Amino acid sequence: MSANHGHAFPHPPTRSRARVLANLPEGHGRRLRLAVPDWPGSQPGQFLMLGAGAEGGAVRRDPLLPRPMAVYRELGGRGDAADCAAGERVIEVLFRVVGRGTALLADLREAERVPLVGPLGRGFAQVEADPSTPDPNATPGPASGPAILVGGGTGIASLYEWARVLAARGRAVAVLLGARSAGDLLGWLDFEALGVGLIGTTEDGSAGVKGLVTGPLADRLRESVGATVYAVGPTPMMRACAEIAAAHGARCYVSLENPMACGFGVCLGCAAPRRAGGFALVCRTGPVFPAQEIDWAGLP
Amino acid sequence: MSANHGHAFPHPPTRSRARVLANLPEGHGRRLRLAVPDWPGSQPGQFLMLGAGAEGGAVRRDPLLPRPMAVYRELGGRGDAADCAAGERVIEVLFRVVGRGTALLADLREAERVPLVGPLGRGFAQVEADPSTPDPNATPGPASGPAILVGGGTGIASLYEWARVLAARGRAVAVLLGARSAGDLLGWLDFEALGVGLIGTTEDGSAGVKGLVTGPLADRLRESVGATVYAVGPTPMMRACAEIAAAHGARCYVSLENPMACGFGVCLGCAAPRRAGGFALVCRTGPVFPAQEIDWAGLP
Amino acid sequence: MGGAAVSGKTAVSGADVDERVVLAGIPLRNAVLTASGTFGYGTEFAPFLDLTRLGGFVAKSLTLEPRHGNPPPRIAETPAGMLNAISIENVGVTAFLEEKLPALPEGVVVIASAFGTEPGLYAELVARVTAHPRVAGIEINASCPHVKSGGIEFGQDPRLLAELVATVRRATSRPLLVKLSPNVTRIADMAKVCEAEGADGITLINAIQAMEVDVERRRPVLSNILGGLSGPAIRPIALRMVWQAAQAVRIPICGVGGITNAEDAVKFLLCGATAVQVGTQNYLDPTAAVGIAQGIADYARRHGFTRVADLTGALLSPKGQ
Amino acid sequence: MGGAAVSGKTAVSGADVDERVVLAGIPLRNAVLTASGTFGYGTEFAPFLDLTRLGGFVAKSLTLEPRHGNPPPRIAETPAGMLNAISIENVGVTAFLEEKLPALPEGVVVIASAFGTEPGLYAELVARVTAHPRVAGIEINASCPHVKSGGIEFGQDPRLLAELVATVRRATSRPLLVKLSPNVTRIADMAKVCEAEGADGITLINAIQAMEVDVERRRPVLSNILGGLSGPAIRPIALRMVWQAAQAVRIPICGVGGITNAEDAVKFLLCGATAVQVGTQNYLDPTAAVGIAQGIADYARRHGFTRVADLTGALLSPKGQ
Ligand SMILES: Cc1cc2nc3c(=O)[nH]c(=O)nc-3n(C[C@H](O)[C@H](O)[C@H](O)COP(=O)(O)OP(=O)(O)OC[C@H]3O[C@@H](n4cnc5c(N)ncnc54)[C@H](O)[C@@H]3O)c2cc1C
Ligand SMILES: Cc1cc2nc3c(=O)[nH]c(=O)nc-3n(C[C@H](O)[C@H](O)[C@H](O)COP(=O)(O)OP(=O)(O)OC[C@H]3O[C@@H](n4cnc5c(N)ncnc54)[C@H](O)[C@@H]3O)c2cc1C
Ligand SMILES: Cc1cc2nc3c(=O)[nH]c(=O)nc-3n(C[C@H](O)[C@H](O)[C@H](O)COP(=O)(O)O)c2cc1C
Ligand SMILES: Cc1cc2nc3c(=O)[nH]c(=O)nc-3n(C[C@H](O)[C@H](O)[C@H](O)COP(=O)(O)O)c2cc1C
Ligand code: FES
Ligand code: FES
Repeated sequence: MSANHGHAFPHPPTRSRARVLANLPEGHGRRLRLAVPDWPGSQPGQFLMLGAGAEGGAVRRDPLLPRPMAVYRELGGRGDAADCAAGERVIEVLFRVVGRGTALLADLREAERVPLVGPLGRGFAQVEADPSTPDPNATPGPASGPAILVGGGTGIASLYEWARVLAARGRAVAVLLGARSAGDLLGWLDFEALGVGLIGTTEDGSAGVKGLVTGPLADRLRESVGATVYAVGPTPMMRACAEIAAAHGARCYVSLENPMACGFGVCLGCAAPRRAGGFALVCRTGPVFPAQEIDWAGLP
Repeated sequence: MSANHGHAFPHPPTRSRARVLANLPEGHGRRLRLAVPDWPGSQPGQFLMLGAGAEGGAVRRDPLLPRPMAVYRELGGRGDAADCAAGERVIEVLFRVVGRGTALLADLREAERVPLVGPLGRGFAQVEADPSTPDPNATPGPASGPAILVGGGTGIASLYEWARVLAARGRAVAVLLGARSAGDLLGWLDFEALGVGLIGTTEDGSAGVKGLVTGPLADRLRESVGATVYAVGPTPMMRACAEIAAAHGARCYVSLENPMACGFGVCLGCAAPRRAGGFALVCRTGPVFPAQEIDWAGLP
Repeated sequence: MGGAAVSGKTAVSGADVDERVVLAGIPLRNAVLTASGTFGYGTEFAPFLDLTRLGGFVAKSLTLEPRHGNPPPRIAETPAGMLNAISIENVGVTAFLEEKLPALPEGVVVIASAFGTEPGLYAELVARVTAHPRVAGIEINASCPHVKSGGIEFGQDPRLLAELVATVRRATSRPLLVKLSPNVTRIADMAKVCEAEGADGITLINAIQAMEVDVERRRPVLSNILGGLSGPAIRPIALRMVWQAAQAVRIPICGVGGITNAEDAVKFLLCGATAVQVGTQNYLDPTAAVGIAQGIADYARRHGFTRVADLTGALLSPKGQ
Repeated sequence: MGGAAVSGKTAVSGADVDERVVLAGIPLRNAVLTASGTFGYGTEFAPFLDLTRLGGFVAKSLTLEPRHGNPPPRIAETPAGMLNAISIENVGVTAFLEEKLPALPEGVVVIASAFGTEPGLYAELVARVTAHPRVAGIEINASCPHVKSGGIEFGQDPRLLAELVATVRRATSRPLLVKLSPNVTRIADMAKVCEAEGADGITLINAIQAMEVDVERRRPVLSNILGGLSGPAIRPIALRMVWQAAQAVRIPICGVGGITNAEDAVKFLLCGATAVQVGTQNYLDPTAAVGIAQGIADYARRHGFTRVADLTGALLSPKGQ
């Protein structure tokens, strides 16, 4: 059921027609740079809903629904590729083509418009400060120990801003990025530029350590005291991270990627089962959740 | 009911994925140049079915149906804008944006693909040689007197090849093109280059004679003996042309533009009421018809 | 095929056209409401639009007790549409009256939607809602297509429907709309039942029962197997049912199903609807309803109507064009 | 939402997968037929494909006498779909048997479709068609949604339907499919009637009754006002009905409605269809059916099925993923 969180929208979301500044290949994925009119700024871990394809010469009603995408980066008032009109702000989205919607996003060309609603959901800081279910094992409120950010596949896109903010706050930050192969380590150079501890793993060994990202996570947790894990990626990966964190007594937050129709808490389509029973709306109470809140077996 | 004409397909139609060579503004309309694999060549007055928009990164099921368009010009094995692969032939289509399908066609970009089925229907020569209902007032078979081609709006696009062929055959050809204003006289320069007698009319007087194209038609018919009128344009215009032709004892052919789903005689959606009762399929028995066959009042 | 776009042709505002309509006794500032289950409890849309600019909204269907819905997946995308199998997840009538309604700004027209597994439960809920001054009217959801022991039976069986409407009617004197199931052989028969049992109006249609399959997993996409189809795909079916019902009854009809823009909305009005509800389109564009109301007024002006209310049933016959 | 694309992943041909299915006693070389009213009399497609590569085709519905259809407009485009109100325009059974059938190449599986306003007229037509050796089977169209005195009553009323099927059954010993109307409350009940009265199989669904309006003219787009909705928009509804009917009867089901590619077709097979029919998609791509058959074989191979026939009903439950 939709809990009515007073803080659900740190910045109230807006609906706008984003302008495509650039749509660049990014390894096996794409990097989409958008100028968004009236973008109010987002919190690390928030997302947006992007129309499935450009607003062309005519309305096309198929595919119908917008697609949720993490706000990868906020570039502020100015992009690399083009200047910005007054009131526009520049953000980036990283994605992979997995179906029709993302294929149409990959087709977007410079200067085309795409409908956008956002920022949406509750980011890392907000959930940490006000988890929907207080973690009985931990003091609520912002964590202060080392932060271990674990990204798998396109989940990487949800972590960049959080890594940046934590590093700026002076937290010890380690970023562990895992993917199938080198081309799937989206955003790698941006993370490198942050100057945080960065480890990459690939399943095929084409870059970084060969294997799953959970290996380095366990290593790190053995070495750290009072660490908090922030894991975003495929469900099995997040579940494994949550178990490893629990085994080491570390707090763990995850960010779920259930299919969504609206993104702002009204269709009730994105429900995730809670361990305590009932459901939480991923788009509204999440997408970030304390890992122990999630009934992993009940996720599709 | 679909008459089963042995000559329905002078060249059997093919289904292919046409390649966009150019999509150029043409007055208030567009000129689309396509490289069509396996295009067998068409007869003047035939048409094709074009998918409503490019084959993009993903199938989009809305708008659903292909759009009928006259084959404006055959450019043979080579276009102005790009070279052609083996087996491809270049054709042009002229159109105006009137709804979603044509808006998406206007969005087509160079190198994009668009599904195409054609050539379809029976052209002028074929209907003249084998009208579905023999004209009791005229000897069947190709006409020999002066040819007066009357085009209104986008109907102009159906006449260029016919004008070219007739002129090449040595027939006396007059082309009368009418439109709302100068920018709607699509293909004007191409017609000029044919060296046929050419008169333009515009409703706003921005080019040629101010007024409707039916004025010059009546003038011509008064001066000609044994003329045949070929009129393509909005229904009221064709109906008026047919009446003027009949008043002068001239034969008249028209080309109807009923909405179509298939274009090759199976959906039965394009039926036009016959004066003799029953219906004719515009896509199969037409689109060219002897004007006196049509029950004008029964057209939508 | 289809007409030209409706909106954007006139720069003039709708001030000269009277946009007001009266739906089942509820005065609305314009003919555009938002549909139950697609507009939450209203407050979710406050960041996007001024709620008082809506004709009104129908809140998520309520049950007497708070209710959890189906396990995920609950939604699936289909050609020009979507499936849902939420199963009337809601906060319950108490939280609705005590928390949700008071959170709404003054001047917002709220229609409560009632759901239950027995007529008596509907009636109890309706009685509670009736007492609240902020509730402008009540819509009973006789049509939820995916709760096994719920709405589908009421809306599909004329006798059950008659019993339901009669029971609820006794429980309230407030404007009462019955939202019908589209999964029936003859919608006109169901509309007549509602009229005979004293409903003030009819809302149609709810989502159409449908199914989607994930071929890679070889499983139904929805945990519930079946779900309700909504969105543009169903618009021609909804339009047909509104037209058929409008031929059969005199009580007002609220048209719902696949409305994405003013042109779509006008079609429902012309076919006999007094007002419309925007559903799935709210997910794509949370500001949609306000623009649609404006576009209807523009259409009315361009076609020489001084009152939007006069568009209701103003369809001409197909002959004599 | 939706699975990945089915076709194009394997370069290997379908030779190792047995593509044959038996539909209502008719052996087919593959599971893909084309639907009545969308494939003419077959010859229209000869320029585009080798007709013998189809599982088969269902010819345009026939009446005893040649029949003119409705005045234009007869079609309209709708979101991801189209409306038609053709009204069973056809050459009549005599011309079909004497001109259309002989024009087809050897080896094409032809299913004749019968239509009539009374059971006796259906039976008379079916008896005539039965005698022709080129007719592999008969589909009776109990479902045409736009002829006032025609199909809609048979397919919508269980008693009328029983009488129709029983009467036609007595007139032929050839494979008999009944094509049902989707405009009913419970499709499973109608399927059971067909099974009880001796039909060899069921085809579903026909187009869904619907309507479109031209707001600029303020008129229905179709001269007939109502028409049948077909195309991708209706696929989730068709799939649901096939699944419901498959739960209710043991006779084979031929699935139709919105199929555009192999993935769509596989969904119908998994839900319990023995074969499928491609309809509206033929207008967009007259070669579609052959590619779909190939794509089904590819799917079967990738999923470890050696026979396409084994896909029928191979849907797993939504739980235990
Ligand atoms: C809060 C949130 C943030 C996200 N951020 C990103 C991001 O930054 N970058 C990115 O690439 N993707 C992100 N996703 C996932 C992205 O939304 C999906 O990949 C996308 O919606 C798929 O759309 P499609 O039309 O291409 O695929 P579809 O045709 O809809 O589906 C294709 C395949 O993808 C699967 N799929 C569909 N939706 C999802 C989903 N929500 N999550 C996972 N798999 C899905 C389907 O089951 C199917 O197998 C995010 C999702 C959520 C909910
Ligand atoms: C044989 C034939 C040849 C044609 N040749 C050409 C051509 O060479 N150039 C060209 O520009 N157009 C041509 N047309 C007309 C063209 O097909 C339509 O303009 C087009 O299909 C409209 O599609 P749309 O999606 O843009 O408009 P829609 O949204 O489908 O319709 C927009 C408006 O156009 C009207 N309309 C729809 N279909 C037609 C139609 N077939 N004829 C007239 N009005 C229609 C509608 O009633 C509506 O008012 C031809 C039509 C036929 C049948
Ligand atoms: C996710 C979702 C949830 C819905 N929940 C309800 C509901 O609780 N009560 C109800 O009467 N209708 C509900 N509906 C149906 C809508 O109110 C509406 O009747 C239907 O979606 C058709 O309109 P549309 O095509 O504009 O969406 C729901 C629809 C959707 C998509
Ligand atoms: C233009 C048109 C004409 C049709 N004519 C018939 C018909 O004569 N007999 C019949 O049984 N079905 C007829 N149908 C229905 C189709 O066979 C099919 O059941 C329906 O279109 C759904 O399938 P689809 O979505 O793949 O088109 C017709 C459909 C269309 C679009
Ligand atoms: S996507 Fe979460 S409620 Fe709609
Ligand atoms: S368009 Fe003429 S029969 Fe289909």
